[in-house]
Amino acid sequence: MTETESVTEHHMAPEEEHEEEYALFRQVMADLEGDVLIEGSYVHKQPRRLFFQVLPDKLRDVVQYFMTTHDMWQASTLSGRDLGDDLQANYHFFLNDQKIAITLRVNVPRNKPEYSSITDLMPAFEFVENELRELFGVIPVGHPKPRRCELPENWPKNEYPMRKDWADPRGLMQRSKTTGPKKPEEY
Amino acid sequence: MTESDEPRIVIPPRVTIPIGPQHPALKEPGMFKLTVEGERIIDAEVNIGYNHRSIEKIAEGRTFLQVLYLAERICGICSATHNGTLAQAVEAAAEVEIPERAKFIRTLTWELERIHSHILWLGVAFHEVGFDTAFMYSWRDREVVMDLLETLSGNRVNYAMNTIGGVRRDVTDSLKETLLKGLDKLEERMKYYRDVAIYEKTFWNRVDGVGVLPNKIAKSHGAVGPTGRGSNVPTDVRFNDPTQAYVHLRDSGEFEMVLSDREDVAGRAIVRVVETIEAVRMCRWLLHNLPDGPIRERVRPRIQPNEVLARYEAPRGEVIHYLVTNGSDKPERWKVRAPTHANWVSMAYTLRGGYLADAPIILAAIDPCFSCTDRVVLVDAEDETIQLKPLDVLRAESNKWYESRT
Amino acid sequence: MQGILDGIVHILIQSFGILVFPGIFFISFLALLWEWIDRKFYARLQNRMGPMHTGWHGILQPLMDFLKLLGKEDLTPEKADKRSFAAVPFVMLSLSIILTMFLPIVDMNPLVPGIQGILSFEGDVIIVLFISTLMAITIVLAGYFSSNPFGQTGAARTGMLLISFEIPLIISMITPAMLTGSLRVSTIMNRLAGQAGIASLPLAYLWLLILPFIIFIVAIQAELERIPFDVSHAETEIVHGWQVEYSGKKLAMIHLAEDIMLVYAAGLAVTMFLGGPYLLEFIPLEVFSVGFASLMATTWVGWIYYALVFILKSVIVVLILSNMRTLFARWRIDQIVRAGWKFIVPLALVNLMVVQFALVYIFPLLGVV
Amino acid sequence: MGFLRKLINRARVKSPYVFHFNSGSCNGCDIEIIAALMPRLDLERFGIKLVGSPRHADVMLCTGPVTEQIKPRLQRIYEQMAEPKFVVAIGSCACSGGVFRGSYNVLGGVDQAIPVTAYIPGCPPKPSAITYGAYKLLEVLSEQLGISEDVAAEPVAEEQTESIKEAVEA
Repeated sequence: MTETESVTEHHMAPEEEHEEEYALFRQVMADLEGDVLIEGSYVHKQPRRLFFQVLPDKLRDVVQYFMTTHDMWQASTLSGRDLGDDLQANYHFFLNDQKIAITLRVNVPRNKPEYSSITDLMPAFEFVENELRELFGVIPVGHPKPRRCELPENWPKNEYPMRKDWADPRGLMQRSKTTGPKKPEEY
Repeated sequence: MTESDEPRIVIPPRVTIPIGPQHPALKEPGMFKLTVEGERIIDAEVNIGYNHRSIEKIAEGRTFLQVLYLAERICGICSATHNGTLAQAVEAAAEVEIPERAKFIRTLTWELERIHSHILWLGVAFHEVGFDTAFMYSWRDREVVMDLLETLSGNRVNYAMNTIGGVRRDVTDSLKETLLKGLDKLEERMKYYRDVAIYEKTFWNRVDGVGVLPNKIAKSHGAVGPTGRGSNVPTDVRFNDPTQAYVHLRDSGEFEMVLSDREDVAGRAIVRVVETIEAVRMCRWLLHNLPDGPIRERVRPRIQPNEVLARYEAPRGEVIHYLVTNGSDKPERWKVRAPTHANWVSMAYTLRGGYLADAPIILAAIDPCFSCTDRVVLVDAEDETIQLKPLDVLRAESNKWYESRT
Repeated sequence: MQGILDGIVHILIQSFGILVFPGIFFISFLALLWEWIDRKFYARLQNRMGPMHTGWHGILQPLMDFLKLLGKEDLTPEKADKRSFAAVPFVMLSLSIILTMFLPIVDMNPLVPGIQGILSFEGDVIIVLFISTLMAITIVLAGYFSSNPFGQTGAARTGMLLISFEIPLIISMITPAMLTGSLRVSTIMNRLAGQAGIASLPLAYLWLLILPFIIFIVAIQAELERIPFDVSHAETEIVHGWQVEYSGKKLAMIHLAEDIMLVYAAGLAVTMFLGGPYLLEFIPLEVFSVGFASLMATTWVGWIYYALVFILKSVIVVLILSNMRTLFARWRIDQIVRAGWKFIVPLALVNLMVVQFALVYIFPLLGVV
Repeated sequence: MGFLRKLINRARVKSPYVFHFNSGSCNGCDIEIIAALMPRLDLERFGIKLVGSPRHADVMLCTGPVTEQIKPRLQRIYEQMAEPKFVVAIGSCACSGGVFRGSYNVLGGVDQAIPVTAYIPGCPPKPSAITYGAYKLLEVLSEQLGISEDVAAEPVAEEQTESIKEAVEA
């Protein structure tokens, strides 16, 4: 993926028909000046979707702000992304009162993919943060229960299969294409 | 016998009981380590990942249309859910508006699926508490809705109704009649099961006050779907963030979110049963108000770069598809969050302090769906053939066949 | 000489009785038949067909299950106590067979008036109750010897069932004993049925048997560990409970022992409350009754007749027990214990008091003795 | 002994206890297996009974591609079963890996982990297909075990011809 594409991925919404979203967006941007980057934060064309780019060390503050100010309790999920140089964690929330889905994004550098976990604030993220650590190698520091979640027990430590550059060193993807029964002694 | 000076306190031994990965209460692999003292559960630990099929990774190598079929196979029970939600996500990314009729038919499939899934759950719940007669009866009546789905889509489980830009099959007038007739029967039967679930004393005793999930905990632990609604948490995407024909359903004012403040398994059961009756009414409304028009819109295979968060209320709760496109015909990143995944955390909470005998019904109460949870993504239509041939061989053979024809 | 010959004939008849006709073979046959009836009735009530393709309407299905299990590999888990683990199925099977020996099915001994069981002596009610308790204890041992968490949980639950439902079972069986003034199964049955030269009881006494019969049916369902009391081998909770580690021949024996226990349970209900294998004798025609009974007692026609009546009555009890299985959800163990101690046991005690009161005060007052 | 052996062989065909194992399937096949045991088709007609413990089972019904993590469990449970034992792969995924081929966590087909006796393809196979597959398995088993005068075949064949007749008449 090239630089230009990653920019055009953001489809800003027009002001009309998105008044509620813009009102919330402006309020948040004003309240969180310094914690949230303007670049990467926008109101999406799809109705009721807001995206915020958060600084990695400010994530806990931002989540706490949303929880206190906007009564945000519905934690949806967390999805990882591989952007090339950076790895990204997308926290998806839903504000039940305004009925708006917000996404908080954290970019962490590939060589030191760490940021502080928010599982102690919102227990709902226990499994997904573990999953992010396993599949992308992004480490939520301070996670209360770090453990194996999705991958098999014998999975090597330094392999993160969802990263784009994971090249399947052990031929696992090819192996799954074999068919037909084995000989009795091979089992 | 000598009398000891100090009274000894006897603590029952702590036994760790593994439930799973294979256990008759779970039709799917998942592992719950329950630490029990006598019959009381002291601690519960959820261990998943037995079903991890790396669907998200496979999807990155497939085109959108292929991923659509793969999405269907994330979960066999809510196949229309993932299939439809992905189609919705791709349409949103391509910024295409699909015809009204397609929206209605898509919603109809979803609601019929909800009926089938809830009856399935009801049967499983009866089975978990050893009420096999009601289990058999409810699954017998589930065949009615399975038949309706089969006549509608041609398949019993993986419906493949949705495609990018609309739906694949139309609802004819005669089919409409059949559906309406079947819905009448279903409504009658569901009212009967509602009464069974509420007034059958032995069943009620097993679910009343069991697996209590207080409203506050449900909120902080992110419970969704009937699990959350059974604890009076108003999370229902159909009303909070409607898409497709749900906008019309909500605007018609005839339907409301089903909530229960019982906070236990009984509450979840009631929410599910009442929701099924609501779903039958919704189906009927959709059929009566079905607009005319085309059922499909053409969408170009290459989707512009975009990022989309598609949500839908599956039978088990909120499904989220986070789709990032990059201008090619393959997804850049596709994340699926199935509802069960959100309910694990709260379930471990509800297990603690309960009886061992209640563990199966508590587990079943969230309607766990491990296959949704342990992520997957990808599909080969050719593999549906019966022969056990590698894909490459098949491809070579098909090439030869075409060569021989020309 | 004549005495010795008589003795040999007596021994032959006795051993035929023990081994073949009302004994082991016949009981095993009934056990498999009862299982078929149970399964079939259960399936029909659930809108299914049940076994269909093994013999006539699947009548050979239980036999085939048994034979198949006999032909399977016998596995013993590593951690289990090997000898005890292997011994338990044999103990269960033999105990259950001994239990059925006490049931009076046909007239084995023409010298004694009335129908007697193969084993019959004064005070055998106590032995029967003792052995049926022993059965439950064997099950507890079976669970513990398998060294499996599910097995041990199942064993503990069987113990809980034992302490809460054995007492109402015993009390419910005391009522017929009190009414007849005997602790011998055969005498109780003969007196209740008013047969074999023993003075018959007034009909008013029979009203007192209704409540203990209901208690008995509930308690025996718990003794047999069937729904709603199947906590100790609940499939969805603890897999198969105490049976989880058994396979092959041992499992076949356990299944057979369970089926024989069903024969015993139904037979005991028939014997203690429903008048045993007597049917036509209830018709209050003195001449007919006496002549009929003496005819039946002396010929082989009598054996077949009594066996058929016994089967008929037992089937009714089996159907009642099967019906109970379909009607309820499984109870939780604490609910069972609570129901047992809060409801069934007090009911049984009240019943005991009512019977005693009626026997001592009310019946003499009314003039029925 | 020949007679007894024959009897036991027939008993094997007549009363298979099945045991259901999900090795990473999408649930579709699982619910269809349960549906086959339900009133409409009722596999118990053939003496098939669903049991919960591998120790009691004769036939293991496997659904789904075998994931890396479930593989050791699958093999262990297969070892726990008592001889003679059979494995039936139900659904496309269990037969060959199905749509999940190319995944890093899937072995592709149950036969990659344990020997399989019968394959029932379909995504998912209909309950009637599962019933038919189970019946076919019994038929093949009865042939293998040397009971050529198959008793299981007759009533089913009659029923089928009857239903075909009815369909033709209607």
